[in-house]
Amino acid sequence: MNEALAATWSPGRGLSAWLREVRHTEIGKRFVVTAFLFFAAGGIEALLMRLQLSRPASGTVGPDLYNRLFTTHGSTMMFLFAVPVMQGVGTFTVPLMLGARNLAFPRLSAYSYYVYVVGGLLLYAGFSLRAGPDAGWFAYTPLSGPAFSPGKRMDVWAQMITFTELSALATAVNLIVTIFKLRAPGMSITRMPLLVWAFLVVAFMIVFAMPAVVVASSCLALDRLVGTHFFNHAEGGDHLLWQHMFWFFAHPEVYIIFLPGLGMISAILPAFTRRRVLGYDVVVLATVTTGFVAFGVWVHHMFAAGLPQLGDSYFTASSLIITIPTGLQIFCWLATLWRAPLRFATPLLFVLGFFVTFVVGGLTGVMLAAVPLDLQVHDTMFVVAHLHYVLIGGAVFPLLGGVYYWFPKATGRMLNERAGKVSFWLTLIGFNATFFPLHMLGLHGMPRRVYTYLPGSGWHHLNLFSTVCAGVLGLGILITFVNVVASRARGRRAEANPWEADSLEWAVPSPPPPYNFAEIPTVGSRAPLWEEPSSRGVVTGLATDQREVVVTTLLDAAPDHRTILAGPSIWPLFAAAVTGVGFIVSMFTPWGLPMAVALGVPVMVGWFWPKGKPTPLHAEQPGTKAA
Amino acid sequence: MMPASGYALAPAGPQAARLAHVFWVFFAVALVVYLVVVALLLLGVLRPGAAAVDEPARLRLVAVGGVLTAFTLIGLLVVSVRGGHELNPMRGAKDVLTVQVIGRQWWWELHYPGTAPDQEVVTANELHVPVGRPVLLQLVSRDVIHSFWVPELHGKRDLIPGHDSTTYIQADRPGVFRGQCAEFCGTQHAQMGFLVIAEPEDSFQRWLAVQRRPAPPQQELGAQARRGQQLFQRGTCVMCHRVAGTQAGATMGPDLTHVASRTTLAAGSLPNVREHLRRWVADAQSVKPGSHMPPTPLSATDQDDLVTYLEALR
Amino acid sequence: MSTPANTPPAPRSLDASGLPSHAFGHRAPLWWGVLLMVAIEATTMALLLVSYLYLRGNEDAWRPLRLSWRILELAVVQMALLVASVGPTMASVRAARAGRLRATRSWLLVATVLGALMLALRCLEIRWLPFRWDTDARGSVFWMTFGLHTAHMVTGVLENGMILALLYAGRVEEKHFGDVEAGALLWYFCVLEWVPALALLYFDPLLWPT
Amino acid sequence: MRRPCLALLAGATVAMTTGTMACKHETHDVRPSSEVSQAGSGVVLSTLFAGGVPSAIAGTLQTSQENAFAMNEGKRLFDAYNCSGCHAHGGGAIGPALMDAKWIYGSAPENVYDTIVEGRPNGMPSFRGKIPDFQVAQLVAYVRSMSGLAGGFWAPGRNDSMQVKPGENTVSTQAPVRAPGAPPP
Repeated sequence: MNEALAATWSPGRGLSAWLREVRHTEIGKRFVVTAFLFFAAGGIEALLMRLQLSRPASGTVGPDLYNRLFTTHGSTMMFLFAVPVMQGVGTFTVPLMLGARNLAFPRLSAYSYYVYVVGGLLLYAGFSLRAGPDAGWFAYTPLSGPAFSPGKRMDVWAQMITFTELSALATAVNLIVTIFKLRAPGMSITRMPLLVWAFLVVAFMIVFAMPAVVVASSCLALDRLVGTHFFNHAEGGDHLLWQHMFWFFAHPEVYIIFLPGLGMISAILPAFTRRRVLGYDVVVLATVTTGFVAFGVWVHHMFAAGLPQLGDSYFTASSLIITIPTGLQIFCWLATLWRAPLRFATPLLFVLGFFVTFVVGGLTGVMLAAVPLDLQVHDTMFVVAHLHYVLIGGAVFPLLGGVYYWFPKATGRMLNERAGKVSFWLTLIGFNATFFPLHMLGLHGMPRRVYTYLPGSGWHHLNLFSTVCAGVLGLGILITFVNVVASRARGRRAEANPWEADSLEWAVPSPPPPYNFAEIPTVGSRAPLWEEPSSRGVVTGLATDQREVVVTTLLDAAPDHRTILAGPSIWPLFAAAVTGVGFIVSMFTPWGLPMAVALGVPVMVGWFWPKGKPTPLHAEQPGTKAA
Repeated sequence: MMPASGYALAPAGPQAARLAHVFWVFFAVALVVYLVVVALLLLGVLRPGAAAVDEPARLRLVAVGGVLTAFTLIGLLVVSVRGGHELNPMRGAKDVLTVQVIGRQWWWELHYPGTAPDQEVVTANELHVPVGRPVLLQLVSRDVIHSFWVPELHGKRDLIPGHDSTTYIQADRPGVFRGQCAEFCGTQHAQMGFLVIAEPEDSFQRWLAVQRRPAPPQQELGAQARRGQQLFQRGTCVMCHRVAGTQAGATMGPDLTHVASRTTLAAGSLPNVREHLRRWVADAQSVKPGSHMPPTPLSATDQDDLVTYLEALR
Repeated sequence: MSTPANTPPAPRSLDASGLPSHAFGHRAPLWWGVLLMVAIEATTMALLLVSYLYLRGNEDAWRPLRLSWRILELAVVQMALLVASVGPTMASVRAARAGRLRATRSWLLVATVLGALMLALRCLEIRWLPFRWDTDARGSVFWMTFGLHTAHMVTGVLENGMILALLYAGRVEEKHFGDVEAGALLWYFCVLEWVPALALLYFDPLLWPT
Repeated sequence: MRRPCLALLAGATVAMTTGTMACKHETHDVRPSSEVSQAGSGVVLSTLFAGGVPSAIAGTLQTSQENAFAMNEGKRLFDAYNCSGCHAHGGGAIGPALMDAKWIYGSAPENVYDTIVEGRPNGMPSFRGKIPDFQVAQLVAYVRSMSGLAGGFWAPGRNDSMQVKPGENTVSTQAPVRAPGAPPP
């Protein structure tokens, strides 16, 4: 039976099969690997910047290159690493955790990956041609506008935004529909794993936050190319419209990056504490609350813009309130860890590293929420320290823990534990030593994004110390990279459930076969694998010659009907190519978009036109009268 | 010599004092919370006991933690909003000095309004303020968004084209406070600093009177300075700079009528001494690459004459 | 961990071969997918209308422009066509749910023709509009919203056109009737989103004099 | 099958971050050297000057024609040096229009350079000694982009002020025509 399933679900071998791939395990791995390559590129840019800042008035990097470096570093880390890597982890783990054989729209996930790669290549093609963006990762107008950013530099940034957000939206739709409709029978809403809850909330945040930046970057591109006046105050436009539109997207974005990190912690902790996460309802409600409140705090980025004080006070309140749900989640994890029989493997170390690091970032976040305090530290190195503490501490630490936790499942090989521990300690110490001094630098008046500073400014020693420790941080992360590459071929073989974890993805062999589950399991509790095996049921009667899965109802996951999932197809690649050509040409001439539509229609027809043998129309509905 | 950068927690004015106070309150609360969390973490992790997990008791503790967090945040909200209100008690204050601050790409233009148009003082990069008197700054931007920030006097306020805004500062003790543009504004954002020079009322009035006088007429200049003035008016300088009392009246660059009275050059980047003045005039791009001041290649003697003339503009 | 009483006990093993092979409405994954795409496009349109109101609040630079009656009448006619196309679309969905192929495709043809007619009138309107996108901020937001809705309309008409081609020429399967309903969802959105946009963009100075 | 693709992707990423290649349209010439900053005069010994473009600036003059940064600087200098005082924003007032196809003294970069440095009869002053050469090259590039002769995609966009005319990047190229009564080339 497994051979028939394998023959049905595997795309075959060779380059054409690789390009037609639609299995979520493969596309998830590609997302994560590509995102970590961009993480390496962003890391190199960060080290170059730190090198330039290590000495006052140093000539290592000129102002123009430095401005391109920090903009490309910010854009790479936010748009080409953080969100896509979470998309990758979600694409890989969610179907496995739900007991599904693939995402609801397999070809859409392939399209999402290819559009993301086009966006990444566009940004780095621009950067390598000295046409990289140079007005900051949030590109305030008028500096990023037509009058003060000549050439195509900021157009490269605006189109890259459109690609990466298109990719995130496609993955979000895919995840939501998969979570709603393809759960294993019996996995009701209250039995879903907490990581799946995190991805569900994140996906809805993507659906409602990303359009804001797509509109903003399109308005900026139109202002620069055809001369519209969205951000021209002399003709009725307004520069604060850009700031409002961008931050309405960007604050939910940082929660889109951060919430999967929390979800991963809730997935890792049970395996190493032998206990289920305490307060399942509290963590779920906290995740959902964070998802909603994240849309109501964006003006705390604009306290220095001189908006009316009453509005600022409201946003101070909402920015303070948003820490409560996260605080509750942390208290629940502390309660779960409390005097538990712990196994100090690398994933758990990274989770403990999260507590020590992220809480510092959360507390400086509370400080930044207060208007009087923010007026002193806004746009200084203090904010740079805060954002790295919450993003590296809050998302990259759990992510590295997740890499060590799910690597065996993805590749069938264990990562080396000793290298993992060395990498953890180097990363933890290197990170804190690099970024904690920046708090003091910010209070001493060092602004953000300065390519140099005067010898008499008194910032020299802390900057030098921070640069040296940045090397330590880089080394720590490099060790994990080497560990991954080395263990890919020579790591210890991993069995199906190396960590004795509780969720469904550990029920399939590592690496999972093309069809994931030989029989789709039925679920009776929140920790299916910790029940005794005898009580676990399975779904039988699904065709093995077609990619057939069972669709379940939304709340109780009762079996509802069968459906055929799409198979390998080349059309997502062509659609991504057409989207890429269309938007890149529209950087130069407005006729790019009509051209994209003209090219797009045949591709869409090719994508949707039914292929393969049709099932006759009235096969199983004799009841309906012949039309 | 050049003053070190301002330290936000060493206030020299009422506003910065209020901000520093709010900072220390938040910092104290944050430190306590961090120590509690780390203590809970260590106690929980380093003492593995086989204690049975009584779920409801732990959940009640989590709830208590949540309530405590909520009350702490409400307290911090009150401190923050109260701190915010005292920032502009100057509304009703009398004898407020008004100065217009115009953010330009990579330097600061300052206008001290006078009783009559010809009494208006136009200077750059060094804001002289009387000690103890509130100063109302009208912030205007001519090109991109800048941000006016003197850590020791007040928080920062953005200069956004199309949104003229105001802020108050007041220095309670004489001294030189260094400020910096805090919003990324292009190639030379890093070297767009300025100085706030707080001085007693009488020396401030003396400074203002000196600034109101035009440049010394040709007769009073030495021979070398007179040759320098010729070079100034026949060369590229006259296209951008203004020297009141001479034909040079362009306003694209800083006003040089009293350039020698300023302690720094190039928006707080160089001390105003002869060899730096020479280096800045001859090849500005070596100091601030990308700034709008082009290099002025002259022979050595011409450079001496020009620098002598500029140093005569007291 | 006590399993909350309200969730059903786990079915031991289950034979799925008896389940139907397709479903309509919120039971079908495709319906949810289109609904989420509609949510994305609705957020985009809402953001544009909010930015129109935001820029409108900037009195000193905002110049309200009274559109000529000719354009307002054309806009109302287009809206009427859109509303008129809702009826046939609902009829085709009812027919699709009942599995009646001929009725489905004929009603869908009527709806698609009405949509195409509305797009033709829109090309006429483009020539009559007195301002361009680079005239001022009002023109920019107007043309951006106008363009976004036109893009939605073109997508809707093309999608319905492709479904029609499938129903007339292709080998029709059960699940294609589900596609008709998904396409209808997008069409309802195209009609619904233009109501606030029409009121705000065309009738702004008329109904709400600043 | 996965290894070559990963290697390709990694190689591309590393090659791109080193920023080795340089696209001439996009480079910001942030540090103009002193020899291109001669104000067309050097040591003034007599009022007679040989015409034509000094060799030091010829290269910069050509590259500025398609460099976005140069044209944008030219647009800033066009207002800063008050060229708009006589030429308005290209429509022409006291001085002739610059955005139309008619050229009195030739439309090649060298001709426009000479016009700025030498001056022309009927009111065009000579800016020799007043504007450094690299800035004259930027002005030349901007003036020629007004009628679409320079820049193409890389011409400047609209500016952040009242809309006087559409940005130079939306102007279609107008083939230069000798104005009636123009002196023989």
